[in-house]
Amino acid sequence: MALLDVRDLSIRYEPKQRPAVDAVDQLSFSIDEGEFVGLIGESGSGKTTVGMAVLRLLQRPGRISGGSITFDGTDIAHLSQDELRKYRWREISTVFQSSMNALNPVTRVEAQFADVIQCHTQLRGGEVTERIRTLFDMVLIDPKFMTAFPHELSGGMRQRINLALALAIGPRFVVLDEPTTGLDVVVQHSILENVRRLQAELGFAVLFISHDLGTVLDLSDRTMVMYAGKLAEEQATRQLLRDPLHPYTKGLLGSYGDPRAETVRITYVPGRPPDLAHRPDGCAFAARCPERIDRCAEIEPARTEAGEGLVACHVAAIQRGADGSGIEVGPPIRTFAGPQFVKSAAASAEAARGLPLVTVDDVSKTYVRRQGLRAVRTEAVSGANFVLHRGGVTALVGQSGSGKSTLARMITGVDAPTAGRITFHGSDGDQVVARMRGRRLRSYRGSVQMVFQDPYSALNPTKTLGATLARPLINFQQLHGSKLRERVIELLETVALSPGERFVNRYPHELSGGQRQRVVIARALAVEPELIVADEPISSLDVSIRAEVLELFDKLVHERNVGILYITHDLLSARMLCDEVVVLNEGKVVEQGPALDVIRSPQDDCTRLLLDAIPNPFAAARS
Amino acid sequence: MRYFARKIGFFVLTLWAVVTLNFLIPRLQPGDPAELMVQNLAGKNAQLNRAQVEAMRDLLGAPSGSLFSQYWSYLGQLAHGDLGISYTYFPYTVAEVIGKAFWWTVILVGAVQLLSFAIGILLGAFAAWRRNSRFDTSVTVISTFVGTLQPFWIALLLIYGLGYGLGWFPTAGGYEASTPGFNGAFLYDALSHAFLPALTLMIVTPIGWILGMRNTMIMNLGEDYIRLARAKGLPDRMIALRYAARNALLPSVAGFALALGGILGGTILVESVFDYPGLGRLMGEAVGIKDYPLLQGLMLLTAVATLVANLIADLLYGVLDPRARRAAA
Amino acid sequence: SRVAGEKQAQQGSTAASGMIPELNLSSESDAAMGSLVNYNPFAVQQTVRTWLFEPLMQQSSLDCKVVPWLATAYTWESPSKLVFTIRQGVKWSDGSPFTAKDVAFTYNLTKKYPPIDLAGVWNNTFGPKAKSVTADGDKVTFEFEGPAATKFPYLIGQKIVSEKEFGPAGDPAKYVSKNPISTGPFKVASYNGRQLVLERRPDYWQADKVKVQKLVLEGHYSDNANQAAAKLKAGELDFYSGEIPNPEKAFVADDPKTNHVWYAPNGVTVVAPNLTKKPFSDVKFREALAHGMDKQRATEKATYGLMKVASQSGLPLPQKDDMLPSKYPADSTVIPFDLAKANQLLDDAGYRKGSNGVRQNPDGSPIKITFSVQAGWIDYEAMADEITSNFRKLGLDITVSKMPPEAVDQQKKSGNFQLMINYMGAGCDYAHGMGATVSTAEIPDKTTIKGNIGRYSNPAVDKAIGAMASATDEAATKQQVGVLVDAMMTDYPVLPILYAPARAIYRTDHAVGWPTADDPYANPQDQPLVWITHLTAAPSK
Amino acid sequence: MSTVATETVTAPAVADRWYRVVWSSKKARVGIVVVAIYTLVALLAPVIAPYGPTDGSFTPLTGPSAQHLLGTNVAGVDVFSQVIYGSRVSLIVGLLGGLLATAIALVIGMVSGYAEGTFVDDVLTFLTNTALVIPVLPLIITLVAYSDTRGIPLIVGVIAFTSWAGAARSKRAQIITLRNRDFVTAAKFSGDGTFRIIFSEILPNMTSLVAAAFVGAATGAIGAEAGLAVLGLGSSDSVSWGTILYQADAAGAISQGLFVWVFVPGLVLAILITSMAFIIFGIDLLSNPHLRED
Ligand SMILES: Nc1ncnc2c1ncn2[C@@H]1O[C@H](COP(=O)(O)OP(=O)(O)OP(=O)(O)O)[C@@H](O)[C@H]1O
Ligand SMILES: Nc1ncnc2c1ncn2[C@@H]1O[C@H](COP(=O)(O)OP(=O)(O)OP(=O)(O)O)[C@@H](O)[C@H]1O
Ligand SMILES: [Mg+2]
Ligand SMILES: [Mg+2]
Repeated sequence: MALLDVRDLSIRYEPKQRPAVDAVDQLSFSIDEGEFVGLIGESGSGKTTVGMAVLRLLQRPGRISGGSITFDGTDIAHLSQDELRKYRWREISTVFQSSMNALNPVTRVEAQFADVIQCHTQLRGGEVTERIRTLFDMVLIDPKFMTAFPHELSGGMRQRINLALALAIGPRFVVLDEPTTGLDVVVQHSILENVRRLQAELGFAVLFISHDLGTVLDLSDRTMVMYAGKLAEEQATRQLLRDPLHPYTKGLLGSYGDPRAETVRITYVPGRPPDLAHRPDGCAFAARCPERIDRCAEIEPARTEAGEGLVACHVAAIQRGADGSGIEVGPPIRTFAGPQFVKSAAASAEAARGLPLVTVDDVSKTYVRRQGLRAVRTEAVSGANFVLHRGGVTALVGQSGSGKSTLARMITGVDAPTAGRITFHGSDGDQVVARMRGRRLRSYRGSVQMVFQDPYSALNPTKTLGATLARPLINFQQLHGSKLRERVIELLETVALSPGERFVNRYPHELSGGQRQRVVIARALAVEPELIVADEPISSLDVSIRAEVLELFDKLVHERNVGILYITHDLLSARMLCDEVVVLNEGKVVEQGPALDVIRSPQDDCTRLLLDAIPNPFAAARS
Repeated sequence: MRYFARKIGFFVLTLWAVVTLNFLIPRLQPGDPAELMVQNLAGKNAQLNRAQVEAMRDLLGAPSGSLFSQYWSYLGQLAHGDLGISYTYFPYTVAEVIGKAFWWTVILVGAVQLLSFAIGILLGAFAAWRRNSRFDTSVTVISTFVGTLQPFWIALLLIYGLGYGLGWFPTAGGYEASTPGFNGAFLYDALSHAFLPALTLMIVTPIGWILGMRNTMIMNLGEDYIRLARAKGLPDRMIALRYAARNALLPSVAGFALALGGILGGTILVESVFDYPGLGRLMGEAVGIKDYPLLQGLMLLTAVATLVANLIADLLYGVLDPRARRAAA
Repeated sequence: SRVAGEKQAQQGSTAASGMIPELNLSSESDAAMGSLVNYNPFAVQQTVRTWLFEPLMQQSSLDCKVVPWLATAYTWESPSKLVFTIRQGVKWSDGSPFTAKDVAFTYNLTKKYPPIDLAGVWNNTFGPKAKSVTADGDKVTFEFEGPAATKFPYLIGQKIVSEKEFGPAGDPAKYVSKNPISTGPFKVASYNGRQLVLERRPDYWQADKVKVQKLVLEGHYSDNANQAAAKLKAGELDFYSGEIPNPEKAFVADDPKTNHVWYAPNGVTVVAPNLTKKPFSDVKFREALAHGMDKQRATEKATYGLMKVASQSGLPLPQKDDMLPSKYPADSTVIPFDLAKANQLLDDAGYRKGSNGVRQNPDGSPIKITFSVQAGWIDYEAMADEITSNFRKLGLDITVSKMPPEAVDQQKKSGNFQLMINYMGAGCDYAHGMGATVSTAEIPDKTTIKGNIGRYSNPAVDKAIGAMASATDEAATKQQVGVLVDAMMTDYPVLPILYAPARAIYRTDHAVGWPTADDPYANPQDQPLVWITHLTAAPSK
Repeated sequence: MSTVATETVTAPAVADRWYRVVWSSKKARVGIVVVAIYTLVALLAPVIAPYGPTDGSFTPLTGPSAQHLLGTNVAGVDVFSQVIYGSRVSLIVGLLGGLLATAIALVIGMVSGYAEGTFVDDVLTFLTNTALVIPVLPLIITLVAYSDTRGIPLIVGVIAFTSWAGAARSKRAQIITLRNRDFVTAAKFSGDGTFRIIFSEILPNMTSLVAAAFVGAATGAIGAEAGLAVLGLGSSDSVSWGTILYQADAAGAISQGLFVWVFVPGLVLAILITSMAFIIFGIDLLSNPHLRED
């Protein structure tokens, strides 16, 4: 019998003032003891929601509206919180999507282990400490950090500690919800390696939720693909790579590529996910599906066994002979038949060189922090030199803490450099960014926009998306009334938040992580700037929307001659989008040059490290 | 180091401003202390005995010299820790007079503040924890209602209900027949006298803590670490107290330090109604009779207490919130 | 209640001896005083004011009879020379004999230290200052720089202290007396900072008259009338002379057999118009106002009907009937409330109503009156409210302005007001009691409040007041007082409303013999030493 | 793609209007209704009250009766009518005093917090700390004593002027934690001015704090007005619940058995302030959209 068996699970969000959303619709799956199952899917497709439901942590207005969740033979979907307690952590534990913020900020890490250990086991006193020490060793963190407060640890450490915490009392099942978002590839890599190793050692089952195809495919035994609140496909991972069944899966797989390749092709799934408050008849993906047949728009495909997996697709079922209707469709194709985003080596090399837009000249930034009586200086950026061009994209890559965001803040005039100067070559002459004040700074902001790294804090929780997006339009483009509203909706649609009407009046907390990030992007696009400084703009997006956003940026560069500073640790996207790469390490520019050159023949160890950390499921699958 | 120098600089600057205001405010008030005091002794329905007024003026030593020179000598006095001699309690010094009243207020109001803080925090935390439950509704409704009653009104109610009506508690004074000292009889005496004033204050003070705590706690309950704590299967009580309440407590604690600083000024009315021998009553009297030196002394005391509490609140915040340790310290 | 119960038990054991085991009174020092003990009778705050030190003589403001106390007799050898005969056989509380030298010492001490000269012996306050005070045998002689009869009531009130205690004490104002040497009927038994217990002195010079074994003084209720009422009702206070609103209802009604109240007429509460301002400068206008005040209703509201309406003569009647010049029959001096007459008088004087129904000055300028009253003095407020509404009925545009008492004082000094309520003394020193209200010398200046806030000035009156200084006998005094009464009756410098009370709110379940309206042998508020010698144990039920 | 485009969006939701959000809370609803009733009573006082608020033509100190529901006071004024008229002063003082104090606190606290670390902040913090520390009572007495006309505006002003500091301090602390959030920087990028950022972006995140401070200030103002009245510093010719209360106390109402005289004004006062506090529960929903769902 399966350890976890989810049958026909439906989850509804029922906000008081708005129509209800069926975030998850009649979902069924099961996970066996010791199995590592990946859950991927489009941003906003309901992955987090499913995870929360399994943990029974849904918050209002969300509720389980149907189906069952059977854990080890007991239906936990309807247990009271008290009854649930005996399952919690002992049986099911978790690492949250935003696990950096999941530790109690005011108690020492040790205590947060101790309480759960003492609560669920017989261990006391020295044994507890011993156990924590073992756990720290397990996730490769020096046990001296046991007595630290969460904020004293780096993001990566916190995530690892969360992992250790999840395993503290040997659960049988762990839900990992995007445990590594926001971390750089290097750290991400090491954490996930850890997970896999421990899982093999300890034999717990894992539901691994992620939008990051590469890592999911790299790690999991079996992969489930979600689309619009339903499971589109479910297969053993190796098989999925070899023979994806659902067109959407093909689309996702196609959006992965090797940055070092001569020509990189990335497919993306055009169109918009359906409005969950009004599910279309038939297949939810039909509207975007290049392989669709007439039936798709009318009859909702059932989950059928096809090939070696389960799929909810008429075409796949017919192709695999799992459907007796006898409709003619061609043989199965492995790749997504839709549009592609292609970057050849040649295209990368001949990148257009526009006029300089911003010159970063020997810029340094030192933060001074107070620790008791001592002043601690952090050299976040030191002596950085580079130029941003009109109509050119520069990637700024580097590990976490290397000073990328700091540079972004200085270029946009939010912070001033402690040394050096940043010059903006605008239409009315050169200006030093740090010296701009008042009206000038305001007009600078009309031409330079920033996409913030953390989508959780970049949106005002008290404002609807409509209100947030309206501000730049009112301020810089003097739009009002129905024009304003139209443009706001248009912007939402641009970043694949559709239908726009459905989103204008939502509050940030009603969005999934990826949806928030898209709002932040939309806001930066609103004023049609000359320079966009995008700080990890796609970290929380699924590959498909990621590709679409990249394409959007690309279009801006080519059609409007916009300059972009693209901050990332993802070299694949850097390759797709950028002409030039600047590699930052510990505040210093260690390498810069044309994108392809840097990626193909990295000169610095740091660059190499970043490249090596990129997961490559295809390599494994092909071998 | 610069940071501390700055802090201390600010402290001194504020202190100076307060001392100056202390000096000016009483002097700006109309009324002649000598006349007022004689009138006070004789009763309002009596003709002022002018000989007595003259004598009183001589006695008090009417302030002489320009305002500026008075100010200088006042500063000089303060620098020597000399608060002057009270008009009303002549020849006792202000320090002695305040000293007599000090502990009464500190113990009464201090205990009340501590208690109502504890009660308020607990009730607020539980109300937030069971948000929208019947408990929450009754706690918020009842505490809001009683908390908005005028203390003076409650005092009347208590005096006539529990004091004279039922005869359970004495209604005036700090003690009665026993001799002050550390002995059972006196403690009993003092406690029974403190009961009604304390109860009055207890009714009105917790509301702020309840609502404040409830508010921050509700905010915190949405945080991920609470969700994680739930996922951990910890007992509700532990989540509520160690996770949610512990975090929500921070702003309240800083507020509490300030409230403690305010103890010395805040109970004029209640102390007067209960004839309680504390600082609030003394302040009320000093204002009424224009006992400048006493008034100045009391104001200075209040101000310094508040300033120090302010400082402590800052520091406390650093201790309680590890995050603030580096940001604020 | 608890306390009362204990007391009853004690009483049972001692009542047989005819003694009163214990009386409870309110504290005479502020509660905040705490254990800041000071028995020094010259101190601003005294732990006890009444029961330790005694004066030479006592004079009731009600009838002006002089009761010999530490002095047995006095004679004016000339208007500027006064001789007292000092009582023999009086003992200080430490056992040493009290002598004339102590008396002379006390008065000379006030000379040396002007801040304690509360009787004004050594300055010109109530008459010319003294030249010397000397003791000789049992006589103490005062010599003044001029006729000083008006100084007498103040002078005899000086509490006498012993040379033994105060000789070495230095500046008496700064001296803290913790072990007082006094002549009074009680001495300190214990004080715990709150409760002062005084016990009867068996060696007191008239110990046979003092039946009270023990006095317990506790609680200060000056701004807490409710508490006082409750304590009285509960039997935890035997006597209270502070203010209790509506004592008949709040206290007496509770148990009319034991609970009593007597408000003795002590002075006159008057409406004081500012005579320097139009239209009050016009005597006809003032006369009209005097007829337009509903004094009866004012006393009902301000004193719950306990006080009588006052006579325009300025004398408290009927106590001082004998001072009234014979041309004024006693009952004719109380001006009745008569709106018609008041209106008639105003019309006749030319204060006609304008088109808006509001009266104007004869010259046609508008009249706008502000009545200044001390906020928080509820009896004053009540009177002001009533009188204002009366005056409105006369067609006058008048409003009440309630302001802090200090602000009212300020107006008294500056003369920047129109109408006010004021207190007119009715003591035995007519020159400075009643006289203070009409004497030119008593017009306030910028720094000092004096009695004549209306700024009335009349040479005849001034002359009469001057003459009183040498009027050492009653007939002479009466003649001069007549001049003042005349001024009051014809010039209306102030408009009396009612008599201000000297209060006695008391219980008779422990002690009887309190001064009453029927037996007004003492001013209950000012002469506790007198009534304490009249009290006897209540007959047991 | 076309299918999506043609899909109609039924009932395009309207943005939540703030008043609708507030109204959606049951407690806030009760509060609003009660405050509305009070306002109505205040406006219609001459219609509702049987007699004038200063009409002293009745027998003083009578208990409740058919003619005088709450009896009469020392001056022979109908207490019921006083209570009705008193709602005017108390409402005005409470609302205006609360508003003014909150406004001062808001401007000073917000600006100083937003400008933390600058000279402006130093000056404002100094001001706040000083104001926090000087004892209010003597200051009020001095301020009021120096003004000739002692009308409601003065009282309101004085109360507001002496009571803003604590709230300003807490607002400063709060804004410091909000000011560094990315959404504030984002607002700058959206071209919003400093003023707009403070009051339109940051303020809504603090509405519950502000509202709580307002109720605190309003309560304080009503209490202070009453306190001033007893010190003789109140408005000279208007009746408020505070003055009624203190008159009742000064006249020893309770010892005379005139209980309603004391209880009713105290009660109506508490009910008013409680309902204002209830409105906060609705306002909480504004700054915390999360809470709207339950
Ligand atoms: N409180 C809410 N009210 C209404 N709709 C909500 C609410 N919370 C989430 N949703 C909607 O439910 C859907 C599923 O959200 P969920 O967070 O599960 O997505 P996800 O798959 O985890 O996406 P991501 O990869 O971006 O994190 C989204 O369309 C989201 O807009
Ligand atoms: N306000 C600040 N005060 C003190 N130190 C800071 C501050 N902001 C950043 N730093 C430090 O400066 C360094 C660079 O930080 P920055 O945010 O620029 O890194 P990053 O490259 O953007 O990292 P990530 O990929 O995690 O976003 C880090 O060590 C960080 O701790
Ligand atoms: Mg998610
Ligand atoms: Mg960054």
